[in-house]
Amino acid sequence: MFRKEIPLTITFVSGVILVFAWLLKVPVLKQASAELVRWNVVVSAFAAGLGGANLLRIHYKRVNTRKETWVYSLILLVALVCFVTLGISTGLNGKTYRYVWTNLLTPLSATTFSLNAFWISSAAYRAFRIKTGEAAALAVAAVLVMLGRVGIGEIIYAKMPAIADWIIAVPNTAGMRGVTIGGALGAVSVCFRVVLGLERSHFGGLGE
Amino acid sequence: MLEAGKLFAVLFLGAFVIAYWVSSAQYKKTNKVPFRPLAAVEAIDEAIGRATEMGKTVHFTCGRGTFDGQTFAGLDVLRYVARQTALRDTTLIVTNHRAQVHPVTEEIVRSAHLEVGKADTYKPDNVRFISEEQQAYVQGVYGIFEREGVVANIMIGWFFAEALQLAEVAHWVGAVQIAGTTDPAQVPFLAVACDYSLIGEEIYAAGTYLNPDHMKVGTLMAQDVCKYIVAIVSVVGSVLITFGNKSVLDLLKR
Amino acid sequence: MSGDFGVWLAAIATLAVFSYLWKNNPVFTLAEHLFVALTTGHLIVTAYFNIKEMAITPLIKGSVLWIVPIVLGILLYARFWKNLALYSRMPIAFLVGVGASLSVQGQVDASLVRQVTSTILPLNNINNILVVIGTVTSVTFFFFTVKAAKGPLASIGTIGRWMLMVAFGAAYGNTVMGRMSLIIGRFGFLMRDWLGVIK
Amino acid sequence: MTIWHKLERIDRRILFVLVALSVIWASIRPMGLPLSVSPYTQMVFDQVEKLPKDAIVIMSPSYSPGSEAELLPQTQGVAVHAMRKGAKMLWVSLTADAPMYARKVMGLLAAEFKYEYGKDYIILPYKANEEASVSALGHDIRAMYKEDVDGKVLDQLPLWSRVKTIKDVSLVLDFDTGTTMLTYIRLLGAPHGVPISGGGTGVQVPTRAPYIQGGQLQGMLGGLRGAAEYEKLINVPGRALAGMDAQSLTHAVVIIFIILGNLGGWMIGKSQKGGRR
Repeated sequence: MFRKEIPLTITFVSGVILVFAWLLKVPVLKQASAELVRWNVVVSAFAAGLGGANLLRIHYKRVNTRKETWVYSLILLVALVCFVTLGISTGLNGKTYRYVWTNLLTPLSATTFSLNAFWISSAAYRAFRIKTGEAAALAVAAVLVMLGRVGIGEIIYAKMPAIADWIIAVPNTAGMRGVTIGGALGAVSVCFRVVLGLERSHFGGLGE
Repeated sequence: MLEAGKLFAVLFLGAFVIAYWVSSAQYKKTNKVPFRPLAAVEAIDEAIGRATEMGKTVHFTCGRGTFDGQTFAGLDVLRYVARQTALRDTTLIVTNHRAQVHPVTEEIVRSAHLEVGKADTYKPDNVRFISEEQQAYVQGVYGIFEREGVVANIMIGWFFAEALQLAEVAHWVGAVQIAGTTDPAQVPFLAVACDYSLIGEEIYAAGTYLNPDHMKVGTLMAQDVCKYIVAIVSVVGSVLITFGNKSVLDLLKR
Repeated sequence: MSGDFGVWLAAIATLAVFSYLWKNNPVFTLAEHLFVALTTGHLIVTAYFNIKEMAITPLIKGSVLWIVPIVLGILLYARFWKNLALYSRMPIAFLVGVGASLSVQGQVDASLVRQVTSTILPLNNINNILVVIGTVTSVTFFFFTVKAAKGPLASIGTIGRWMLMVAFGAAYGNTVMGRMSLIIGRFGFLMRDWLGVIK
Repeated sequence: MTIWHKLERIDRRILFVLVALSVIWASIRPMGLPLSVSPYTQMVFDQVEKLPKDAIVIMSPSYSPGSEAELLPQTQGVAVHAMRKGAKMLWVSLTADAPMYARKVMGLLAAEFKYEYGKDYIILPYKANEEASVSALGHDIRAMYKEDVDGKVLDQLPLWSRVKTIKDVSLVLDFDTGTTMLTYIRLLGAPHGVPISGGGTGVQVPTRAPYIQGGQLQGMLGGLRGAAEYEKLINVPGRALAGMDAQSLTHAVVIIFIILGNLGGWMIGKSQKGGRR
């Protein structure tokens, strides 16, 4: 029962309450749904510990078996434990906590993200090869919009920003809308199966 | 009783359910549907085969979503990938961005091993939570790409900027890539940087192609019916409004 | 050049990540492990305070219902004990139910009804006509359960594909700028705050 | 290997070095290339411009350090404008870093505009789970928050007494890199009729265009350019305007590489065809 019936019922009931609360003007349902959504925040928060536990286990094992990268794993473990202890004892606004945040996490995150500037350049270089008509459409649209976005494009041709804006506003809007609508249909379809318990991939097939 | 602006949603969902009902019953009887071939789906076997031959690793991720449609689509594909890799004794590393999705992927990989009778080859350490911070997740996956011999990279789910970050680096380490998302901002990057991409709604079809049953095929056919509805409503609505008749627009807003 | 230790730390972290552009190296690997550790640490700390403030405090103050999500949350950990593992399906089932339902609401409201509404345009100028045709053809590009079409339906599919290609190219080109902004920001930090060579 | 083969397969690191050099060069010697204002930027400006005095706006800096290069200048530009109009600000935090940016922006600007904490602006704490948080904001904002980011009881702050429901908010300005703006549109804009505007990265502009045309989103700033345009509109030149020159150079490098790659490919294709004949 705990394998199948109860989990499927929980999914069904919570899902259906939310869907009806969304569609109908029934105050009780609205309250229930708001409550469920708040619970969701709390249950999700509990999941954080699962992630932490997984990291701890994998890296503890590596240190224990002296696998190649074990030194890094040791550093990871120490940093994780220290940071959690620090955070819980001094709070998110603790001085040292903020210091690590600002001077280590912020630059690490910002710089890793900024590598994207290089990736987008190299991907454009290797992939925008005009071999078919469709590939040409892709590459030409990309180059025109790039030119329209920067001053250099305006020097080449004063109407470049207008061209770029038109490509974004008309063909791009239409194409992306197709993707968005299709995506919505797919999401409705899979969620329909999930709420009704027809789709059980997320329980690994319920171990049946 | 009905919330304002929800009439169309209700009618639409109703049409979806009816279309599902009819189509799945029909499929149950005939067991035949002319699926449009999707190269990216066919490439999944190829990519896993390549990893098997080389004795290397397959990497899978279902992205950064919590439990939403795209994540479910990714999990559905994972079920197939996990079964195939288990069958062929190929290493599969699953990385997770969301702590809440992590236990679910673990369960899928574990039961895939059970299903094909290879419980002994299941390694829980190959399903990994990395980080809920986007860039830390990216770096963690880079580490796996670099150190664990990834030759096939499958990414299906909700992706943001990391779509390109992962795809481009996977390309460098020499991995075949199959990726898909419905986020319109990221679809272009996957389409450009990956060997095979699933565009938008195709990610939902992928799971049905790989693990077909009458319920999934039914919903897939219902999706197609809904696309006809969308097309007809848009065209008829536009033609009517050109002549000053707003009835379709009003219906949508009721 | 800056004399602040924090700035130096940030600069070293920045350079460690940039070093990956050349190739993978031990400094980058170190940064990777630290980064994963600290962000997951932060996740746990945030979760701790969220649980405390959102659930435990109201529970103590008498909102008894909060016991439900707390119990569900704790049950997530049942999976670590073989004979209890099944119970951990309940919280997952809850998260799945709420998540799937929120997903439907969002998709139907914002991505479906609104997008269709926005597509209904008076066909009295070329842009509107293109948007309607483009949207319809790109939606029909996604048919799955029909055989490869011939005749008019095939050409609709072709227009749809072209629409998508132009859309993707445009979106790609439009993003380059945002990505470049990121290195402008990082280089700005290195040159301004660390080295002090620009203002 | 001919020159065409080389052009077709240039080592990515050469491209990387050139992109990096372009940024460094433009930062040291800015050129001041021209810049026009896009309609979407103008829409955001108009929304803020028409705010009545003492209107309450939600400012929501929903980004993380990775994208602050683009979004912080946007937030700053819009905040300057809103403060000129005398708008009261509720800084809502949907990401863990949001309070940091709220503090950063107000730290820079509060004194200049004589803004007082609690009276003119409040910084609300971060709550995990964006969907749930925004939904709760719409349903019952007062139940959602009891304390501010520093744990002060909100009921003691004068501005908070003016906030009864979400209807008291005239405008939501979200600066996001992911989904928060869509979440606002879906869970605040659609059900409660609060206008949503703000900014995002350049990537998001095309995907948000349908929402702007559909009237669900009141314009948006796109990336650094959007920030630069806003700086131009409010006449406060800052970092964003300076960064636009670097943009021009790096874009030129990428386009030249695309052309070179294609040139190599074509020439190789041509010679192979010739050979077969």
